[in-house]
Amino acid sequence: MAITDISHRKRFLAQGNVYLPHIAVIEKIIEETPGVRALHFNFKDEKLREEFTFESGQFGEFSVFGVGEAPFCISSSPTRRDRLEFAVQRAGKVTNALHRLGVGAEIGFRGPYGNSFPLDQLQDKNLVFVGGGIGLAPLRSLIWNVIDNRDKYGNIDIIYGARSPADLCFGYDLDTWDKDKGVNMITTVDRGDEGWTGRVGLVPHVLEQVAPATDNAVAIVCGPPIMIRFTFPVLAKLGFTPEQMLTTLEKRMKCGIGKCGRCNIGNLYVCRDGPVFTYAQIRGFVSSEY
Amino acid sequence: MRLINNSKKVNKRKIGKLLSQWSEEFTVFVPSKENGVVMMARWDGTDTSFLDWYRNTVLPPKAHFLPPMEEMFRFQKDKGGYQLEQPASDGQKQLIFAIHSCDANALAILDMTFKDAYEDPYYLSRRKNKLLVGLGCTNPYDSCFCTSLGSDPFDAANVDLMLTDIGDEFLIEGVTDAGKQLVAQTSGLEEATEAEDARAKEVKEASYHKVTRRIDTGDIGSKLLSCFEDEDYWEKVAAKCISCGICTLLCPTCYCFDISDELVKQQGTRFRCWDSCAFPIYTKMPMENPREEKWRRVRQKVCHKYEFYPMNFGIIACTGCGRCIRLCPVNWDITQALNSLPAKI
Amino acid sequence: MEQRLRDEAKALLEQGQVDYIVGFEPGSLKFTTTPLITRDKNDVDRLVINPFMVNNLANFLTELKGRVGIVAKGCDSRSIVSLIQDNKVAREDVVILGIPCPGIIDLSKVEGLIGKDRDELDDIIREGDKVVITADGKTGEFPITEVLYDNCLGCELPTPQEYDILLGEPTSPVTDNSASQAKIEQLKGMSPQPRWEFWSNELSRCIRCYACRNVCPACFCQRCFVEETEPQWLMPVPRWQDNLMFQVIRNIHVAGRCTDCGECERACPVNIPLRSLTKEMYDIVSELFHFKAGMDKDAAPLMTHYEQEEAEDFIR
Amino acid sequence: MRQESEWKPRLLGFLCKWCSYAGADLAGTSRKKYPANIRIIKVPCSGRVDSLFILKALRLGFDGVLVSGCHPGECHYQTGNYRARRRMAITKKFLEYMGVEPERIQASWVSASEGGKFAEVVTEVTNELKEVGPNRLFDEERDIYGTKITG
Repeated sequence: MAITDISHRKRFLAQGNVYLPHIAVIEKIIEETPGVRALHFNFKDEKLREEFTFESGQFGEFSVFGVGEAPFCISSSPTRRDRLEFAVQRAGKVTNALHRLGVGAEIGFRGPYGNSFPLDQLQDKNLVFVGGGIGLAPLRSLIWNVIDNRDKYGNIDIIYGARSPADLCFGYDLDTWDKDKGVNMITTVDRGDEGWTGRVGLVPHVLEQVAPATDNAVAIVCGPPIMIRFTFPVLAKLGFTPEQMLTTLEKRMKCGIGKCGRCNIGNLYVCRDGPVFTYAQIRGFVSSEY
Repeated sequence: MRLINNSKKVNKRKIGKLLSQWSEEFTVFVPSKENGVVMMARWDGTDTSFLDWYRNTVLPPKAHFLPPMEEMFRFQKDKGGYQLEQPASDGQKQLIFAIHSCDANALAILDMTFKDAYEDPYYLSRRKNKLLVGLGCTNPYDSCFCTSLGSDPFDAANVDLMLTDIGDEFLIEGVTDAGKQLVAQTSGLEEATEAEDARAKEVKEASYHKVTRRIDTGDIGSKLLSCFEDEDYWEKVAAKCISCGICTLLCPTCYCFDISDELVKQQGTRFRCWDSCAFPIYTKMPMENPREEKWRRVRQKVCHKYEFYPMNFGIIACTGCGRCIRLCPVNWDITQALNSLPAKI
Repeated sequence: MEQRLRDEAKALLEQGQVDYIVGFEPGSLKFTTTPLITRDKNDVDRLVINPFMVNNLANFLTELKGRVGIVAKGCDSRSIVSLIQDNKVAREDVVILGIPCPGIIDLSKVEGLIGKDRDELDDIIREGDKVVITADGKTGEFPITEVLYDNCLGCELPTPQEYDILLGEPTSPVTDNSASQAKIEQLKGMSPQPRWEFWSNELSRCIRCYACRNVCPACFCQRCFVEETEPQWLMPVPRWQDNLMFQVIRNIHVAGRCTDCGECERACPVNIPLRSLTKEMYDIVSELFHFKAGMDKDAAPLMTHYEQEEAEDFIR
Repeated sequence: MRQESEWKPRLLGFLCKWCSYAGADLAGTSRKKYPANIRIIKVPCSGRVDSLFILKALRLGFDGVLVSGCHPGECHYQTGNYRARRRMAITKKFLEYMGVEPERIQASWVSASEGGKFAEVVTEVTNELKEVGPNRLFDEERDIYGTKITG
């Protein structure tokens, strides 16, 4: 059987029913950009609050009761368990409802689902993070994870872009990373404004200019589909092999556990076998299915 | 073909009695017509006229395990926040009478998905309490092609007992332990004679040859892989598809579902219902849709059944029941699509 | 007629007058046809004309890019005209290969008549006003009105009014209006409550496959209201209440576009008598506004137009 | 048991903001008496009212729906009310055919100065709805796949 065995991931099932969400409470809301907000949440159940664990790259199915469920990755790092965070871009029914919620509101959470970034394989490697827009959310979990274990990893390059300065998410993190001597932080926008003194240019172009070394390196890409599609060829041109390119994908998902059918790329289900893939795994389908 | 010997028999006129007997232990479902639509429905306790007209159902028996819609749980908000309430599982024993091999095999295929890693409690609890009484198919439709999928009209691999129509009598053979046990505790069955066993063999042989539609499944997966990117081919194949959900919703092996919430007067329900990869919104995301074009959706349907499912579970997710062909409003025919795959090196 | 159709279709493709030919070819099952949509002149030899060509091919016009040569029965041609009225199709982009239609055979009626399924029949041959059906070596002869679709029995325009090439002589319809209207009249004879019961019961079988919508040339919305999520008008789950809302609104939305081609009812896998809805709407529109869909390509679409004085007695 | 006379129908009104909505306002400010059981949604024109709104209102349990716009010839957008008229006509007839009591679907022309007429319309409609009784159209459970199939 080609698909990954994920039976060991069966943790934290509510009453044995995988579709039953845990109740969680919104503890803090940060308006990141006009369309994106970060929500800090934690479980109502004391025991779960203590025991809950996850890995960078995993996601959950978040419910707004009466509206529906949607998948979002956990954007905080497992190394900082004082809080759980996820980020939501206003786009459809559930995301709009999440944007209407206030602190104290109850939501549902199922998860964590999916695989995670392969930390063991990233050890001692030089890491090149390439992110766009809200695509920084899953990378952010890994970036903090790596920074909190800084001596285990090589150089860290972060290339992050958004449409405009106002669309840059996690500005507070960008500042911190920028000041961190162990991190090479490059921020870019598609279009600048009066106050913008940084780089202007699309993420793939900037990546090409920055041209990070490929030796002992792994590139981790996340952003809107169109950015991902244009980033892979640039990485290839720079000399990254398909095995050296990681991405985390977003699809329409309903169940989150490989049953409802809609998130497949070839025989792989993004919810079940992903969301983290190497380019080698999906390249056969990437041009036509993603 | 799996043949079982030492069978019992029952006269067709006594089927009513047999079903009544079984009704004491089980809720019995038999082929019935709801305004002309054939489906397995609760037996009314008397009518056995389906023996005269039954060929196969329109609504596949998967509907008994993965219903067109079901309540997953209810939720209500009170002072303490949201309270969730799961539907009580009925635990009642049920028996589906006269299921054909294609549909029983389809359940075994569905099992793989619903048992995989995370178990699906709704499907599996329904699966546990149902006994499948197979009826060998002696009159397959011209759209049937089960023999191309390693099966045949009398395949007993996934039923609990198997019935064979030998004219005035049905031969009854227990297949699983539960099936054998039921045969043993059923009164009024007679021993079948050797001649009748021989007759059954003839019926099976004849039925096998009545299935004439064929596909070559030999290296179908690699063929599909090699022409996955052949846009011209898929566009041509998909041209007449109207993107309705008939072939998928009524497919006994299709399991895709949608989950949605409803809130009426503070009482909330989370539903799940059948969904189809033929619908554009099935994969639609706010910014883009990976399967906006019709040919991509048709390709997904074909490849999922014949390429991806075998990659994941080692079995083709199609049992050749032919529903997708005979119910299609435009006669889109999966066997034609598979048989006309361009040869690639 | 068939040969002439093939010749004309081939010529249209060869001369580059059209990019596509849309017609019927033999289906993969007995007594069926299937749409043939092709750019290849070698395919047109498969085109057929027979009493089993059920589909309303106008449905494909809104998705094909380029000029299309399309085979059209009377009702199909009206659907094409309706699409022209709605600016969904430009008249100069279609070449209508009109077929004077003698009526299409409803296989479910044949099955009912013979007591056998379609694939168990040996032959169905139409001979003028009769149909000769062979099964198990036995032959039976029946009046054609017993096997034609209900909508064919009420056909007002068997020969296309709008065409570029007419294949054969104009034909007059074989009609049996009372048979065509029988189900509807029966419903109208009931009082409101049993009628509502009837429809809620029928629509409880709906599985929401949307075949009725997707075979319908008049249903051309880019995004159907059932797919709207903000607000969500109805649930995607096949509950009768939501099914009924879907069907009622679909009918209201295609009012003045529906040509009573009967495809929705034929396509329905769970036998919901949808034509008893669409035809009633057709009659309501005809009675209130003297409007029949797809009769005049220069006429304004029903719902974009009005007369100063019309149906107002219900307004306070 | 509740007395039939105690039951008050729930009416949903879609009122054009240029005329009927102002008319309703006027009815209020001039203290015209009319039943308080109407809930009002202001629409930019009676032509905005899709049949979907009407059906959705019935689905949500309203006993009747009233669409009210400007008198013919007085539409702020010239033709909106004429289009509404066509749509209301077929909606009403078609729903009647389905088995919905015609009293549940109501339309009126009420101008901004016709506060009195608005009060009259609501009173009449309410009385008719009282005759027809509560909307039970969507109440019944009829899920064949749930009961007949899964038991």
